[in-house]
Amino acid sequence: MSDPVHLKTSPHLRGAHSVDKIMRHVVYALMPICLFSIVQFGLSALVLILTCTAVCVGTEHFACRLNGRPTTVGDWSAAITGVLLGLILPPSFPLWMAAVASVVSIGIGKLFFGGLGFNVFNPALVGRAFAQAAFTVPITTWTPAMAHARFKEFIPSTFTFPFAAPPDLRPWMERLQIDGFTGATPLALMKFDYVDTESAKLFVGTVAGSAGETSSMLILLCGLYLAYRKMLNWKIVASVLASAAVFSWIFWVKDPSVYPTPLFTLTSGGLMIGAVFMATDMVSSPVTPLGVVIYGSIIGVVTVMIRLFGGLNEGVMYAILLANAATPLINNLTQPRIYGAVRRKKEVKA
Amino acid sequence: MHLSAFNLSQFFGGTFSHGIHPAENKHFTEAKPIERLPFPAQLVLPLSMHAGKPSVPLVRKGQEVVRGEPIARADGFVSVPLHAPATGVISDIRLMPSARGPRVMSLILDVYPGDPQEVLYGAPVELDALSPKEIVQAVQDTGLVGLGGAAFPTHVKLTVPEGCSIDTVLINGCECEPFLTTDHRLMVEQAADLVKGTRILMRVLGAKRAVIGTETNKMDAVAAIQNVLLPNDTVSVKAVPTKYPQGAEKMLAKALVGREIPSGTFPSAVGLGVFNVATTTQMGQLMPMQRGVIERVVTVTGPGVKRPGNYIVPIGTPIRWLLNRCGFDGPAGHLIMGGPMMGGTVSSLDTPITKGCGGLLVLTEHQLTSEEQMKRYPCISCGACVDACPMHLNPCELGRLAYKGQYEPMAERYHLNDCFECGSCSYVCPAAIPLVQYFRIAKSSNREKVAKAS
Amino acid sequence: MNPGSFSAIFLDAFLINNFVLALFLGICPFLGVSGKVKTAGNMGMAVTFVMLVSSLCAFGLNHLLVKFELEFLRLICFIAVIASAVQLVEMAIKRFSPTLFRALGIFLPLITTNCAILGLALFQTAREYSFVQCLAFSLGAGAGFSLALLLMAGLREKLELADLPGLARGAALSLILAGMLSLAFMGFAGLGG
Amino acid sequence: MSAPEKMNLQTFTQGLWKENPVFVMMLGLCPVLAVTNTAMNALAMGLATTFVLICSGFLVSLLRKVIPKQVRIASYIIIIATFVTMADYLIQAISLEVYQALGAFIQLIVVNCIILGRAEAYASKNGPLKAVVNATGMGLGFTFALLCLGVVREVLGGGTLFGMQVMPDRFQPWSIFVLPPGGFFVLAFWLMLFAAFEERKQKKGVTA
Amino acid sequence: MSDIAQDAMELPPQPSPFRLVGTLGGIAVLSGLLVVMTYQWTKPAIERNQREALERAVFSVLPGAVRSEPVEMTGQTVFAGFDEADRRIGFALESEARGYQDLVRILYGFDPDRQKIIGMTVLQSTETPGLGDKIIRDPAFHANFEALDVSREVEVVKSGAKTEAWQIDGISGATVSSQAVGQAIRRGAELRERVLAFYRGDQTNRTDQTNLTERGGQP
Ligand SMILES: Cc1cc2nc3c(=O)[nH]c(=O)nc-3n(C[C@H](O)[C@H](O)[C@H](O)COP(=O)(O)O)c2cc1C
Ligand SMILES: Cc1cc2nc3c(=O)[nH]c(=O)nc-3n(C[C@H](O)[C@H](O)[C@H](O)COP(=O)(O)O)c2cc1C
Ligand SMILES: Cc1cc2nc3c(=O)[nH]c(=O)nc-3n(C[C@H](O)[C@H](O)[C@H](O)COP(=O)(O)O)c2cc1C
Ligand SMILES: Cc1cc2nc3c(=O)[nH]c(=O)nc-3n(C[C@H](O)[C@H](O)[C@H](O)CO)c2cc1C
Ligand code: SF4
Ligand code: SF4
Ligand code: SF4
Ligand code: SF4
Ligand code: FES
Repeated sequence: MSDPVHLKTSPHLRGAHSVDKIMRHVVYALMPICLFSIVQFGLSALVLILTCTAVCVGTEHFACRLNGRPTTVGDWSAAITGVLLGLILPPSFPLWMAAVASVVSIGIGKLFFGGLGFNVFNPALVGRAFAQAAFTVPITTWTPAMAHARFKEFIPSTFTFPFAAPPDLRPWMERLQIDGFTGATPLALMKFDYVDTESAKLFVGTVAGSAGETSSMLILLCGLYLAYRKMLNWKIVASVLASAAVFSWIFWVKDPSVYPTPLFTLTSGGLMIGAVFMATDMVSSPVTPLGVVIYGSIIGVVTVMIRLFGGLNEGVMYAILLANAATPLINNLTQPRIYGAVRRKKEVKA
Repeated sequence: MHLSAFNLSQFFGGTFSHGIHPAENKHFTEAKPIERLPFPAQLVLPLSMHAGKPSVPLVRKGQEVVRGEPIARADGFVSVPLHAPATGVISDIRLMPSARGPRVMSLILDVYPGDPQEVLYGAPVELDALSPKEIVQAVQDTGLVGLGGAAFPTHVKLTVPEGCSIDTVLINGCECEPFLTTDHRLMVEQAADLVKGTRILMRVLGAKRAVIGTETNKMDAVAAIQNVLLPNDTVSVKAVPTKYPQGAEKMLAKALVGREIPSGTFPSAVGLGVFNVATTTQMGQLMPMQRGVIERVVTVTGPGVKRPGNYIVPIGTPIRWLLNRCGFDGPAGHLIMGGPMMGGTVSSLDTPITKGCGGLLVLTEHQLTSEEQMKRYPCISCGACVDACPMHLNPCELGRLAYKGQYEPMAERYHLNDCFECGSCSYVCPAAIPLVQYFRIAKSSNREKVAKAS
Repeated sequence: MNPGSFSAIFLDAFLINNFVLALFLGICPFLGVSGKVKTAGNMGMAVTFVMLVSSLCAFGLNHLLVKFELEFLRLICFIAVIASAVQLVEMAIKRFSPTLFRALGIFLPLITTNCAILGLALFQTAREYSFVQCLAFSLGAGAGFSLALLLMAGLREKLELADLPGLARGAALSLILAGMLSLAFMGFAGLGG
Repeated sequence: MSAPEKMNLQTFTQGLWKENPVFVMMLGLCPVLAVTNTAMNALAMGLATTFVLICSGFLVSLLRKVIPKQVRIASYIIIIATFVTMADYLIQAISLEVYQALGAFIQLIVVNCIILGRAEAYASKNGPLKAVVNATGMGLGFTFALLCLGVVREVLGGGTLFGMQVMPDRFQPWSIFVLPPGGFFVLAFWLMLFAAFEERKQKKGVTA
Repeated sequence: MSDIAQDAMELPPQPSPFRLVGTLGGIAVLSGLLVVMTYQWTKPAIERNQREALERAVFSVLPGAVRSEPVEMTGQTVFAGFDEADRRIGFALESEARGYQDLVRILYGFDPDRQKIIGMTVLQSTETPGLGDKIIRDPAFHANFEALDVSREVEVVKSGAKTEAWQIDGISGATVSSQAVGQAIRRGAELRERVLAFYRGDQTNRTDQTNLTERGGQP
């Protein structure tokens, strides 16, 4: 019997989770959403998601190599960024622009700050926000869901030549005899024309929108799985959704003819995917129990504020980025009261 | 959540908030009655197996000692005497490896083989006749220290600081560490001695009541204790939810009586005295006869041993001998003295069992979640550690500061010194950041700085 | 919301056309004093305060200049009067509230003549704001500046503990952060329209 | 700064590169970011600032013996404000379009610390000729920095340069570059580029 | 600048205060002189520039106009435009509405005879370049204002959906900016009424064109 060799300090046990495992499961949870997106928008959605994922992972890999460090793609977080980015772009988005957004996501959004764990903003949203400011028209160009030729041909703008502007989609839609499609998402219809969309349709997701944002039901289910596996902070999701619902309810009660119902608010646009998958990015959200709720509420309220009163018809992305920016302050202000703290203060006073 | 007026903790199942639920793994030994092993040929008795000043030897090399005889005396108040755990001869006094690492001065006792090993020392005392001060002295003479692990001299804890009065004694039978079952078996098998010891503690401290606290995974212990309690007894037993680290005195105080021990103070600040089950049981056994601590129950467990069990062994038994008895023959395994959450690995199998050691845990190679095997990542701010820390600290921020070597702000702004190193944060961290290790380094660096400054 | 109303002007200067993030005014103090949250908070207070004082001074002064048809001396007068007014107020604060002075103290002289302050005076004159509108404008601009400064300081404090790549050290980091904040603030565009 | 007596090439080039007010000293950043969405605006702003730098440097240097120490800053500010007001009117007279594009930033030249800094650190200690030469260098350095931003922002953000189309017809402009965030990003980009450049130069210097 | 500013204000009177005040005063006088000189010298050029800019704007919204005259309508100035034969083509009216980023100020030509808008130009906007700023020069958008019926409420519709004379085809991707222009035109309805009233009154006792100038015009 020889002497033990492993000298280490306590604790000697570890919980079941590890970073790569959590990240991998998030990718799994995103797969049904990707699948639905492809069913709904066809080949263009498929290549869009693949491009974003490949470019994100590739950027991270080559940047690590360039710096002479071992590659960090094994932690799967770059893959999440890529898949999510693909899911929040319009299906018709030209691939070269998606690639630019991916490089910005990983390059400026993540690696610039030191990589995994140090980025202060949600990388996928950094990429999208950049794209939204750079390519404003393509990123607000929508195509109809369930177009009948979606598995036979790509949307013409998908393979736009790099650095060129995408072609006008109207002739294509006319050829496909997509009549009456105004190119508007339910949110835009609501905002500019006060046209409501059936909630059932919104819930299932057979509406126009970003590739993966449309089915709030599916997103919620995938989120529930992750929450059940304790891989996502359900408190963030709950506070985003609750605050958005309450805030929009206040206006809806005031004037139902102009303002949408809380249900519409929750199920339309990117709120659901934002709340479930993007607000919950651990790196850029607070850690304290109270901070998490404040963070979620900021997102919910700012989203509704932008949707109802802003120039844009969607505000989830900006709301999350703003809340990301406020995260360090929130963390600072909501340090937990430690066990045994208050009484001591009293004692000191007395 | 702190709301002492309502005592909200009572609503939430009567426990503290946060904490973790590691797999209990008590099945190896929890049903195994305490078993007495034969004496080893040689005992190693470190002079400092307790917190405080080392004892001073009363014997010379080559001197014969009788089981139960004092062989070292206390050196001052925060120190305890040492009694011979067996009849034999002091063959040497020299430096020996210790559980804490550095070699310490130890008495080597060669046990006489075939000796009946009767305890001849000690005389019955009428405890009721003694003044509290005399009882404290009597406790010191038994050499009792906290058997829950800290090995802090028990008589010091019985000396209530000026201005405090103790109304409640809490007996800590949580044994929240996975694997260990020492206290559990003691409560089941020696409930009478436990309650006797409890009453002695109450009398010394002038407490009006006592609560024996255990976890819901030890309901047989609750039944056993209830059996020996009187109707309307001032001693009661209560099972609180099973959760780590329920056994930490701060958490227990919160769970049992809803009191928070203020940061930087002892339980006496809120009228409590907290003692471990093993300490209290020995108190009940030793005090009436004025004997000394010469043996203790040790759980030897884990998948790495063939015959896990709860063994009563003389203090000073070398681990190598004990492990041999229990069927540990493997290659170098992962040997932990104490529980998996707070215990330390031992550097040498010649380390002896000391008063504070309640368990030996042997994990096998493949269970070894060592840092080399578990890939380490940067902190991803998941907040799992924040939700786990029973002291409601912010291990995430502490860890990030420690990573950059900013030790002072850790203490100044993030309450580093309130961390009692329970390991809950490291346990849950998906990035496998050695948080507790960081915190130990930070604390000692800060201590050094303070020492240098003064 | 009526574009000229108090709340519209406040909101505009606070979020939509944030002085730092959208109009690029006061970049130097923004980059210089955003290292620590605490300092940033005090700086924000000081700037808001100075903005209020100089906005009101500029409002009064402009009336006089218009009355005597001396508009071509506007710039020279503005800068002189604002600097002196802040100096006077600083002395008054030092006298009457040493605590407040300690909080704002060192920042006051630093910001008296930065471009956010003068810009505020020039913009409100160009837009012909009334007294109440000036009030809303200066408070909104101050609040917006403080918000941007606090967010920036929080981020920079957090990033002090990060493994920044060599390229990202120094001013480039602050500028990228500012760019990101500016990008996020674009979400407020058209708010209340 | 102890003023070197002899005037040499450095008097002029100092501000262009080694002590470039924007890239090295990080001064006067507001106009750098605010008015560089087109190269034309950048050029106009740069020239206006250069004009004020030269004129105020000249006058301050002339009067350096007359102005008592105690009132020098007040005097400098008045002098600078004077030239800024003049520049303001001159630009209005030359082109209303440029004037409108630059907005209040012309008048904000008053608080640009490059100018006061130069007046205080150089012009008040040197003869008029040297002051003018140095101010010209600084002004051109500033203009150069503005153009660096303006060119990138206009070409990428609009596909044009000085209003003329330089990119192919089908080029998709990246509008972010003419928007506020783009200003920050492009400046950060230039700073990183120069930092990398300096680093490489230093490395070479070490090995050589 | 901190100590700099402080120095400037505290002025410890070591040299004779007269000298300090004198120097400052001297510099102030010099500065005043320089400014006034520049002001006087550039004034004609600036005024000409402004007038030209205004005229360019007025002419651009009143196709065919070669001369314009300001007309004071209670509280607001409008411009009447005349063609080569000195016939009045219409009036140029200003209006504004909130756009995507900030206020959008427009000037449009109004033909009271036909109750139509005959031209539009954006005076001021900070809409997004490449997107919202298409309202400034997108020819397709401007085609909307060659003959826009304002006898009833103007409506902005999706790009390509215009069917009626009172509708404006929006710019795709810049709905907000397009709406702002529509809104500004709707807001001008009241002013148009007044112009109309003025115009009718003007026509009834119209003798010659100068009448107009005498009534409301300013030199
Ligand atoms: C100087 C000193 C005085 C102490 N006094 C008391 C006391 O009055 N009451 C008490 O319960 N424990 C007292 N302790 C012991 C601690 O409260 C605690 O039981 C010991 O540090 C181990 O605790 P742990 O096993 O929870 O870590 C004292 C410890 C020291 C170092
Ligand atoms: C994290 C942590 C867990 C602990 N768990 C237990 C426990 O389960 N049982 C126990 O008796 N003491 C436990 N302790 C020690 C107690 O805090 C306390 O020191 C002890 O109950 C005092 O009794 P003693 O002096 O008789 O050992 C724990 C301490 C810590 C810091
Ligand atoms: C960076 C950015 C700039 C924008 N600028 C404008 C703008 O100048 N004018 C405008 O109407 N909408 C602007 N938008 C708003 C969007 O294009 C918005 O989706 C659009 O107004 C909706 O119109 P649509 O329904 O025709 O797509 C901008 C959006 C972003 C992200
Ligand atoms: C629940 C969860 C949500 C995530 N959401 C995002 C996200 O919205 N965007 C993103 O880039 N990465 C996301 N990630 C991946 C990872 O956290 C991210 O790449 C880090 O921010 C990179 O440092 C997510 C990871 C988890 C576990
Ligand atoms: S010694 Fe370990 S197992 Fe025993 S009570 Fe303390 S922490 Fe729990
Ligand atoms: S080891 Fe310290 S910081 Fe970590 S959970 Fe335990 S008490 Fe909290
Ligand atoms: S558990 Fe680990 S990864 Fe998560 S916040 Fe804490 S230290 Fe960071
Ligand atoms: S004077 Fe102050 S605000 Fe202006 S550039 Fe210098 S440091 Fe910045
Ligand atoms: S603050 Fe320095 S130029 Fe604006």
